[in-house]
Amino acid sequence: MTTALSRTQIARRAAQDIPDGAYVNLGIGLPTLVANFVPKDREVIYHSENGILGMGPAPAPGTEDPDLINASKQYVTLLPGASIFHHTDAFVMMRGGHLDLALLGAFEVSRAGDLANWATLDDKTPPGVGGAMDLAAGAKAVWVLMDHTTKDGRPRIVEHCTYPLTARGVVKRIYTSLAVIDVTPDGLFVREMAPGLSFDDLQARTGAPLRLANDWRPIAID
Amino acid sequence: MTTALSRTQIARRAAQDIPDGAYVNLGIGLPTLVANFVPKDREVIYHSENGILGMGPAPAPGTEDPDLINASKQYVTLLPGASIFHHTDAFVMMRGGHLDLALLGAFEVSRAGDLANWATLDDKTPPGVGGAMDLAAGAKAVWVLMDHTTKDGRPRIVEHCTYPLTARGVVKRIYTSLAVIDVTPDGLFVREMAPGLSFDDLQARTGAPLRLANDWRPIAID
Amino acid sequence: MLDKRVKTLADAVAGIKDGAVVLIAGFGSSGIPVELIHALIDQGARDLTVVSNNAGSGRTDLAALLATGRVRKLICSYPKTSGSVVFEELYAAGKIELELVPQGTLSERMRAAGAGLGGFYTPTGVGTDLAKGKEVRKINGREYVFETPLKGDVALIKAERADRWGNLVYRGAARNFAPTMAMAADLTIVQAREIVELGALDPETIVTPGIFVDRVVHVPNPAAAGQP
Amino acid sequence: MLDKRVKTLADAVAGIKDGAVVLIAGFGSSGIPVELIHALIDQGARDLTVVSNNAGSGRTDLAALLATGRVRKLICSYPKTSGSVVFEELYAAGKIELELVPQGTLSERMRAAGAGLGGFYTPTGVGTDLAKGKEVRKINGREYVFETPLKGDVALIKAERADRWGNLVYRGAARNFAPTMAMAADLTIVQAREIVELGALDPETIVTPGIFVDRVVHVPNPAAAGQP
Repeated sequence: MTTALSRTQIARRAAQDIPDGAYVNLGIGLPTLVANFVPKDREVIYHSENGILGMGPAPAPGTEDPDLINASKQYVTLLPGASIFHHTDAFVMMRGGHLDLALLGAFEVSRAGDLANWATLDDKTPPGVGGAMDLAAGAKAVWVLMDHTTKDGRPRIVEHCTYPLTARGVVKRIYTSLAVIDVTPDGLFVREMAPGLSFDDLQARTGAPLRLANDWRPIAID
Repeated sequence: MTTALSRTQIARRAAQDIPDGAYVNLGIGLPTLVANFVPKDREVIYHSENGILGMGPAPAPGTEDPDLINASKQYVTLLPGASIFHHTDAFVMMRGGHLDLALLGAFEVSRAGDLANWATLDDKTPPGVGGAMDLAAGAKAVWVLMDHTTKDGRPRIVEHCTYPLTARGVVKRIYTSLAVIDVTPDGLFVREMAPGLSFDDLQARTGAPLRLANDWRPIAID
Repeated sequence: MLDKRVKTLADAVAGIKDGAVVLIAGFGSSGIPVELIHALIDQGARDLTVVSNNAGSGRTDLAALLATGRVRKLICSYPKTSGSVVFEELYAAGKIELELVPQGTLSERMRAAGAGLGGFYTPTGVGTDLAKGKEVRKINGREYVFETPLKGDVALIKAERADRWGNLVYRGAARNFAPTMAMAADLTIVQAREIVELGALDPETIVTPGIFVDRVVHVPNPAAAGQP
Repeated sequence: MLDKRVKTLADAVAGIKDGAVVLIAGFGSSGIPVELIHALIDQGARDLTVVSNNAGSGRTDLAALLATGRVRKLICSYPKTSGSVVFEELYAAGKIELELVPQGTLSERMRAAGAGLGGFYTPTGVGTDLAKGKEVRKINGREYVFETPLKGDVALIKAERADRWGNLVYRGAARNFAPTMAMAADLTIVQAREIVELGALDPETIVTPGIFVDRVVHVPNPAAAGQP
C-alpha cells in the first residue's frame, strides 16, 4: 500500500537537502513551507524579490510591519545580517546566478527540465508572471515541489509541457508526492520513491520515461 | 587693441551662465576653475564621476580625506545635502541625461558641435579616456571652455575635428579666450567678443564660418 | 536655491498631461504612494499608461485610479494579487490594455531608461509566450531576448524621509521599485513622511540622490494601500 | 553556519589561477585593496587580465603587480594618472596589452555580467575610435554601440566594515567600483578595516549585500595606495 506524501511532507523532504549557508528563494505556495523544516543547525539565507535578503520567520501577532513582506505579500522578519535593497538589485541577484537555489511550485515539468509554473490555460482571468521567469532563468539550481499528478490523476511530469513555459531546461530536481527525481542530460533519474510504491506504479503516473537510480531508496518520512 | 581673456577670465565668464540649482560636472583642467566664480547666491550641485553629488570647496590644509576626491584626484569636501553612490550609478547620472551641464576642456570643437577632448595624436603615451565620452554623450548640455587657438595660432574651432572624436554634435556653447559662441543647427553664432576684437579678426582665427548674433556684445570682464 | 518642496498634493501633481506614462512605485501594499495617486485622480489627467508591479487591490489608490477609466494601459508583472477586483473587472470587460512583463525585466527596462541605454539582452523569458515577436540573440552560446527601455513621463514615489534637494531614504522593503522609477521618469514626484533639514541625511546612506527627484510633498501620515 | 571570514591574506587569495580575470576596485588611490594586491603578488598567479579604472601610480599595489610582469592585459579607462610610471614603461616597451574602455561603459559592462545580461546598447563612444569594429544600432532615432558583459574570475575589494555573511559598507567615495565588481566576479575577496558582529550593520544601509561576497579578511590598518 503506497502512502503518497502530503504537501507538508514534500516540503519537509526538500528541506533536508538545502545546504548550510545557501542563498535560497522560495516560490509562492508549497515551497514557502520549506523554511519551517530546514534543520536548525543550518544557516540558510532567504531572498525575496522585493528586496530582502536574510528573512526570518513570520512575526509574532501584533508585531507585523507592513513594509516587511515577502513575494507572497506575507509579513516577515529580518534576521541579524539581513539586508534591504531595491527591486533592480533584487533581480540582479536572481537573474545573475547569485542564488544557489530556487524552490518553485509547478504545473508541469518536462523530461528536459522545462518548467511551466506561471500561466494556466484559462483565458478569463488576467495572466500574471511576477518574478517566476527571472528566477527560473537565473538561479544556479531550480528545484520543483509539486504533487506528482493533477487532482484528476494526469501526470505533471511530462514529455513536453502543455502549459505555457516559464523557462526551458532549468529544473534540476523534482520533489513530488511520490518521488524525488533528478533531471539530467541522460534523462529523469528516480532517487527516492514513496514507501510501498513500485517503479512501474510510478512510471504509470508519469508522462515521461523514468530511470531508477542504482542507489535509489524509499523516501524517509518522519 | 584686443585683450584676450586669461584662463581665469574664461572660467569667470562661463560661471556667470550657470543657473541656480543646476547639476553640473566640471571637467579636468580649466573647467574646474569655474566653481570659484559662480555667484554666491546660486546653489550649484557639483557631480563627480567617482560617486559624489554635492561637492564643496577644497578642504582646509590638514583636513584632507583620501576618500573624498574628485575626478582629477583632488581633495574635496561635501556640502550639506551631498550624497555618495557607486560608480555605476554615477554614470547612470552622466549617461542618462540627469546632469544639466557638463563644462569640458577641448582640443577642438567642430561647426556641428563635434567634440575632441580625449586623445592627442601622440602614439608614444598610452591613451586615456576616463569618463569623457560618457559625459559628452549624456549631459543635457555640453559647454566647452578653451583657448580660441593653439599655442602656435591654429584654430581650435574647426570645420571637422582632426583630433580623435569624443562625441558627435554634443557641444552647445563655447567659451574661448576671444568669444562666446553658440553652436546651433544654423551654424556658429557669436554672442560675445573680447573687447576690441573685430568680427573679421575673430573669423580669421577660427576654422569654421561664424555668424555674428544681432544682439552680440563685448564680453564683460571684471 | 535648490528647493524641490511643494506645498500641496495638488502642486505636486500639477501639469501631468493626458496620455502620460506614469510609473507608480510599490509592491503589494508596501511603498504605494497612496496620497499622490489620489491627487492624480483629482488632477484629472486621462488616457494614461500606468507602470506598476501590481494592479492595486481593494478600491483605493491604484484600484481607484483604474476605476476612473482614465488608464488606457497597464504595464505590469503581476496584476492578480488577491483583491485586484477593479482591474479584473476592467480586464474581463476589455476596458483596459495589459502589457505583461516579467518583474525583473520590468525593473531593468526602467533602469535602462534612467541609465540612458538603448536596450539590453536578458535570458529571462527566452522560449516563452512573453518573448513572442521579440528579437532573440545567441551570445556566448546562450539565448537572450532583446528588451527596450521603459521611460516614464512621471513617477510617483513614497519615501520615508526627504530633504529640500530631493535626497531620499525609504522604510524597509517599501523601497522596492522607487529608486529605479525615480531615475526613469522625466518628472519624479515624491511624497515623504518626513522632511528634514539639508544635511540631516547621512551622505553615505542616501538611497535616491536628489538629482533623480523633481518635487517633494510632505505627507506625514500616509494611508495604507489597498483599502476596501 | 555561513562564515566568509578567512584568517590570513594568503587564505584570502588562495586558489587564484593563472590566466584569471581579476577586477581590482578603486579610483585613483581611493578604495584600492592594497594588501590584497600584494597578497596576490605573493600568491604568484600569472598571465592575468586586470580590470581597473587606473593603472596604478608609484611603485606599490597595482603598479607593483604590473611590475611583476604577470599581467598580460589591462582593461582600463584611464591608465595615465600622474605617477603611472610602471604602466607607461611596460606599455612603451610593448610588454602589456591595453583595452581602453570608457569609464561608464567599463562599469556598466561589469554590472551586466553581475546582472546576468547578455549585453547592452550605450550611446557612449558612438562615432569614436573606441567604437571601431563594434555593432552600432539605431534605436528610436539615436545611435548606440553594443557592449558585452565583462565578468571577473576574481574581484579584489576594500571595504570599511564587514560581517561574517559578507555584508559590506564603504568609506566615502572609496565605494566607487567596489559594489559593481563584487557582483561581477565568481570569487569576490574583501579586505575590511573592521569586522563587526552579524546584525551590527543596519540592513537598510548595507551597500553590498553578502550574497556578492565570498571571502572577507581583516586588514585593520590598510596602507595608502600609490606609494613610491
